[in-house]
Amino acid sequence: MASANILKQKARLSNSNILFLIAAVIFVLMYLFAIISYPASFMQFQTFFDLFNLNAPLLIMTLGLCIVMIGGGIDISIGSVCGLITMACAVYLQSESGSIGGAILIALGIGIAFGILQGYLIAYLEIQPFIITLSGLFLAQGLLTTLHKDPINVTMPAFVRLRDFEFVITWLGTRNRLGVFIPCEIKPGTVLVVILLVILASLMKWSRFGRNVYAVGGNMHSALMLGVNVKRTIFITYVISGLTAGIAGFVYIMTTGAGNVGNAAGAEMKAIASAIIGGTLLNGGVGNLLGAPIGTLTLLVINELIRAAGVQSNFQAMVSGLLLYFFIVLQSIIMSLRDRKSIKLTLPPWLKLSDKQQVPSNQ
Amino acid sequence: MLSETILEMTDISKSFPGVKALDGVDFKLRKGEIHALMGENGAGKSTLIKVITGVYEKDAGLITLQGESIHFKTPEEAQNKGIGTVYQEIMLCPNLTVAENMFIGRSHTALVNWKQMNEKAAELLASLSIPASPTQELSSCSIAVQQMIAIARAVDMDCKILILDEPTSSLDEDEVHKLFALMRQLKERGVGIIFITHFLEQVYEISDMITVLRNGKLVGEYETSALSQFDLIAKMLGNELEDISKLKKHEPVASDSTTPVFECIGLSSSKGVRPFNFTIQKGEVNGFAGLLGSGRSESVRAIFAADKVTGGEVKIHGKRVKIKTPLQAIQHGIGYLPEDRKDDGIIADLSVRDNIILTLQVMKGFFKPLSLKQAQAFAQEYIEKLNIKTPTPNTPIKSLSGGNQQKVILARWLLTHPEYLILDEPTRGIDVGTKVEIQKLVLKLASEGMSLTFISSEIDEMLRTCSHLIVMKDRQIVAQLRGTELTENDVMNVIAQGGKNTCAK
Amino acid sequence: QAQAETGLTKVGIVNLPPEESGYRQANVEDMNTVFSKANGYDAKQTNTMDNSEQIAAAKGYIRDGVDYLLISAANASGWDDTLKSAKDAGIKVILFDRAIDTAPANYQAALLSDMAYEGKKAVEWVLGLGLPKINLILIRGQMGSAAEIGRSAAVLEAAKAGKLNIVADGTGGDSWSLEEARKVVEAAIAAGKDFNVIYAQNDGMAQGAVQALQAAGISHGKGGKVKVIGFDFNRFALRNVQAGYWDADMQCNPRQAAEISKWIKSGNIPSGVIYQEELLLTTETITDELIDKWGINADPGKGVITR
Amino acid sequence: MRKVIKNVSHLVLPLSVLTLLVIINLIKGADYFYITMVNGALYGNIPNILFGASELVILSIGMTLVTAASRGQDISIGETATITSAVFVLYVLQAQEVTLLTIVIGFLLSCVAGLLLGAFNGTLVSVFKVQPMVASLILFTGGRSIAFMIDGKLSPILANDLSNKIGTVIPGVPIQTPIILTVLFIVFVAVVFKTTTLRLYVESVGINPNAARLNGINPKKIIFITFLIMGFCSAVAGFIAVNKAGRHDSVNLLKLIMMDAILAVAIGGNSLGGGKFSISGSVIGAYTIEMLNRTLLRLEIDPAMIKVFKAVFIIILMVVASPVVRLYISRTMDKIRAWRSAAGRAPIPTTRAAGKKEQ
Ligand SMILES: Nc1ncnc2c1ncn2[C@@H]1O[C@H](COP(=O)(O)OP(=O)(O)OP(=O)(O)O)[C@@H](O)[C@H]1O
Ligand SMILES: Nc1ncnc2c1ncn2[C@@H]1O[C@H](COP(=O)(O)OP(=O)(O)OP(=O)(O)O)[C@@H](O)[C@H]1O
Ligand SMILES: [Mg+2]
Ligand SMILES: [Mg+2]
Repeated sequence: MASANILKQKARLSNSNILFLIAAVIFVLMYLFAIISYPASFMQFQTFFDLFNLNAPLLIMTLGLCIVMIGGGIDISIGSVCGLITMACAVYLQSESGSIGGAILIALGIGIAFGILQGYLIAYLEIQPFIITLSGLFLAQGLLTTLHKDPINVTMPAFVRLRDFEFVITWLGTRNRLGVFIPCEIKPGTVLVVILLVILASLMKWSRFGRNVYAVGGNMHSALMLGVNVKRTIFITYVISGLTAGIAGFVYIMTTGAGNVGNAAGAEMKAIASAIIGGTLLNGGVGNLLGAPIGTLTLLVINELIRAAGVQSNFQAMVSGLLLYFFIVLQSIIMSLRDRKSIKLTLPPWLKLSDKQQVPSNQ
Repeated sequence: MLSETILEMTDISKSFPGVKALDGVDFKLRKGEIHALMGENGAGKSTLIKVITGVYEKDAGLITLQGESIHFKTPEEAQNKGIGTVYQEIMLCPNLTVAENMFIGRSHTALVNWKQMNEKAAELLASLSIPASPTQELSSCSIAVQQMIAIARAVDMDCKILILDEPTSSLDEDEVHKLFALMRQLKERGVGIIFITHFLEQVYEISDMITVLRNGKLVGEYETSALSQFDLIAKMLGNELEDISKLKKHEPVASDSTTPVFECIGLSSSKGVRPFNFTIQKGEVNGFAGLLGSGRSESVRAIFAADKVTGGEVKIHGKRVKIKTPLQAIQHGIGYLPEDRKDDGIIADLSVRDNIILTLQVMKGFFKPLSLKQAQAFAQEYIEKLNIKTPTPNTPIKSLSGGNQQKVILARWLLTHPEYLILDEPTRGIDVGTKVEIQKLVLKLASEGMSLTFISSEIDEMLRTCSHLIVMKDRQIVAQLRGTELTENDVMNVIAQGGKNTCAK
Repeated sequence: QAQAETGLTKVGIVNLPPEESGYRQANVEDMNTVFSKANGYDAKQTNTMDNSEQIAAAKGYIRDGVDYLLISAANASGWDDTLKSAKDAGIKVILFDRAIDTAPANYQAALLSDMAYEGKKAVEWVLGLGLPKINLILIRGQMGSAAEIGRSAAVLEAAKAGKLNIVADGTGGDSWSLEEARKVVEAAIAAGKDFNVIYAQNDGMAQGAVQALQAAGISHGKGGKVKVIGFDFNRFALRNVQAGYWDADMQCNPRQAAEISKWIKSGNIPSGVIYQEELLLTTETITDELIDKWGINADPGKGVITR
Repeated sequence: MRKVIKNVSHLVLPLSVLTLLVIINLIKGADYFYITMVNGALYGNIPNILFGASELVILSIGMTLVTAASRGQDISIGETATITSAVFVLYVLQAQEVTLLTIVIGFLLSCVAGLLLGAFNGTLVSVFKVQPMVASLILFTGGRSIAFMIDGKLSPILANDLSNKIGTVIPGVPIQTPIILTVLFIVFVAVVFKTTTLRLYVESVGINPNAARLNGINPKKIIFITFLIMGFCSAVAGFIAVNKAGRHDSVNLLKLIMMDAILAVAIGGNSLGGGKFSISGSVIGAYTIEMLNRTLLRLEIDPAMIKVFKAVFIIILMVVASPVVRLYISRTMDKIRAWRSAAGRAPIPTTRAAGKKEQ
């Protein structure tokens, strides 16, 4: 009788949602700033679509990585696995027996194989993920050079057609330097990004597995006690991340049409940065898949800003670091203001990913 | 009278490095029975539970569930077989919502139906009148609420066996009664319940059978009605306990007119306590009384600057001082034993020794490390003084039983010899014997001139030790009661009336 | 068009970042100094190692409507689409330093370093040393990089033909690391390998190899037991050659900007691929003028050797 | 004996990994430990390993502390070292005559630079609560171009006699200078740990910052300090590296070394999630990595495949040393013993396997 009325309910946003919200708002502000400062470049829709068209592999990898990170792990092998896959596909497609279906199978197969191997070692043998996925990174890079080290341009006609395929939006576009109208183009990879985003975000939100990942990332020991199959959950997160690396690998070669040692090199660092900027914590348990692409886009817009501003070569890296710095500090200041309750942030219910409708507690 | 056995454990043994936590223990649970598991801190109760549910693998022995031999490898398997458990350290996921915490690991459908889950959770919360919303993140709930949620979760399971390891340690009387009503219902349904607690009254109120463990060995199984409280204690401790009623309060050494050791005026903190005034004299023991969530902990946290202090001034021996961080509080001779042992108290992976000397070390300073020998000596001294059960001072504190961890934290503060020591629920999860020891210790320290604040969810404990009770309601001090002859009724009355008058007896 | 407004020629340069190598530092600097406002250019340069970022930058320049697009590609492939839209917009594309694997019609001209040529020239020198038997330690750069492929090919070919013998085959890793190169040679020494030539695919790794020889007390350079060749024409390397501490260095010329600028200014842009002439200098052929003219990076001064 | 075993129990992982590597090397050839004198200095595999690993050892010490306190890793250490050594070179090269004093002042200046950079990362992590990997991502991105600017866009050469001695040997001293410097550094660190409460503070903060704060430790300050130490370690590593190379190379100096440093910390048996740490473990881990790299060369693996072998080696080593496999082995041993004693042989005392799931 006594305690029920003591406390009013605080409708507080969960960390996952707040971080996502911050990332989204800052991104939008940054894009607006970019449009105002460099309208020539940013007013064009193609600029926006190209962010996706050209970076679909990175976006896809980030999604898988995000899931691993929410589960409290890390996967730094993804970039190299993606690179390995482009080479494997290229070698296969250029061979006598090459076919697109086969290449897709190879891509997914390699990705999943890496996922299974790493997932098993991390989940069931309890070895630290950093060590294992760093070995995975070495393994993929080594296999790549062992397999083939010169660049291969795939010339198989069917594949070239696939590579050049794009959805054209005829009513949207811009005029180029000579005044010719260029319609907007969307690559299949972009469509795939959207599809995967929807699937994986739903998976994390509405599947038992997804919730288990959050539980394991939040507190592995508690999750175990609550009856979550911790090992299997961790295992699956790595398999998913392997799978997305596989898909990313295929999308990569579908975009560039070539196998090359340098493909997707260093993508893991970018993916980690994207995930974190998008509001996923490295410690696990907090994150939002919708934030992942926002993180990536933020990094990419920073690049485009630097280009459009014509920053001098030697300062580009510094400026990019500086912009990153502002972004990060801003994010952190907003977080701490919110902890001090000096500002209130709420998210429209349809955007909330981890706590859905407010069911009033009937007291 | 005795019905069919559902769980039988024979000759269970389990060792950890340096301790034999269980040594040939037998245990039997019958259908529709509430079976209390009793024993001192470190007797092996929690270990026995964890052996059943597959958290630990037993070294030897046999467990049968309804005649079928079982060997769980993970808690998940135990749960699937109809064993619901609330562990001593609340085991929930802080980053999930309340509803999720109640249902995670239980459903076997691939998809989560949020709407249905939230509704079910809301129902369950309402039926137990737990003041939490299903969609709230768990980390924003107080420990008591978390504990209730853990219980709700276990109770809701369609289980054959329910295991409750000290579920009542942070609940107030009301909640305890609700819980008991629920346990009785389940009992009717034929669920076997294992119940661990250090509150003897609760044992006598609810249980049918008692099994007593001592030092990892089985002492015996008794029918509750046939075992007197005195005998039970004797069985648990292996010797007889002094009469608690002999405890006598000491009046403050100095009279009220002298400057108080500690005084605060209009103190408030970021956690939302209303500005409050408060003084304590040399050698005085006072206490904060109030219901769950009334802001007792928050007030003392504000005194210690454990939360961000947002206003008010503090005087020590009449001199204004600035206390903005716990370090400053410590340097001004204030000590604080937090209520949340796991999150605020222990440094889990560090040894018992390091946990004991931690604060002393901080006071000594960065460039004056204690030598290993000194540290060892201090640790040894307090391990003996407080009778802490640990294989060695070098053992990580996390492998101690809950009660013994609490004693380590207490030792940590005693070692710093504070002028003013705040104890927030120091007796939580502590066995009867030690509880008395702690109360005696409090009085002894006071008689030596230390000022103490003693908070306990058991009012009689406070009545026995405190000569000044500060009653809180809705995060506000509503009354200050003084006098050596306070009774529980006085306090309850004040709380019920909302404390319009400040009376002194 | 753009030229009309400002009087400056608008140029977009897509290049690798200076962080990539000493060669690239010089290359980027060269581009910056030649394509400056003072020389009548309105140039922007984007430096990134990532293929998709490079393509994004190129597309950005196309949208900006530059007059010339200069590209040194991180990856040889994946550019077709971009090059076509440049062509559609009437932008002249000139490739520099690195080739792109595409139809020659897709770009105007290419001024390239020929890594295979460098390798061939260096191996010729090795074969021409007149050693009774060539036991060579091959220290490669980043596996699969254009330079590594080109510079290794000639050695591997010669080994296959039985003209020389590779006793140890190692790599300086992804960072062309001095330390790693040193380890390769140390391992060969520890294994008791008999070798008389070190073929290190850049100057830094050659330096690491020489450090290993020094520590093991093995003589090298002019009159020494082991002949050492490096690549890139860092001035410190050339000084080492001059002092007879090393034996030879093969050029990889990062200065394409002046030539390209000449083309643009004259309005007479050749079409197709043009390779830059590159030098190999030995203790005999090296001179102060050549060091001054062709060397890159800091000059330690005459007679100063690095260890 | 028992006591010794107890004291090294946290080193089981790194030591067993190291032992495995030694065994592999000895199988390949018994001459592995041979040491000779060349030009008055010791020469052989062991001195080479000690020499080669100097920077990594120093960096992994700093990394251990950062990891322990902040529960994350600093990925900008290579870049920090590059900047600090650029400062060092800048100072030394402007001097008319390079004396010991010049070197010392240069070194001190580079330490100041290291501390500043450490403070930069540390502020982000402690005050702004940015995760260490992201905080250090900033310097990781921009660091090398800063160094490049300090270098005046050239790769300056450090061709003085003193630098030479620091990078190689001092005549008359039979041990290479970087090895001596590393040992001195380790001793210095040991003294710091002996005379301060750093370990207790860092571990407390890493395990439970809340509790640490309530006991008077300022977690922010401690995390900040670990980043300062990291900056100092980077400066020392950069100093050794640049003197070894004799040339400042803002492009490649200690590039990607953070991967190895983190790996060293992990192989050293430390959790990358922070908390209790073992410096000695990390140091052994660092030497292990150096040894692994050299073992691969000793086995004469095709350079195209060298990373494959490196990966396979690490995986095998980690699997063999993983807690699960160790537990399994000790269980099996127990069973064999039980079976043997049941078969009537002399009873052998059993070692009991510890509870497996309790962390
Ligand atoms: N994971 C562990 N590692 C090592 N020792 C342990 C571990 N868990 C428990 N112990 C030891 O086993 C003994 C029994 O502990 P247990 O937690 O079962 O006691 P308990 O009866 O539940 O006590 P309390 O009433 O204080 O909770 C104690 O001595 C404890 O130190
Ligand atoms: N029933 C509750 N539901 C939700 N939040 C609660 C509840 N009780 C307490 N809290 C919150 O948790 C904190 C607990 O307050 P505090 O710990 O000071 O109370 P207390 O009187 O010490 O009670 P307790 O017995 O829980 O220690 C406060 O921030 C309060 O808002
Ligand atoms: Mg217990
Ligand atoms: Mg409380």
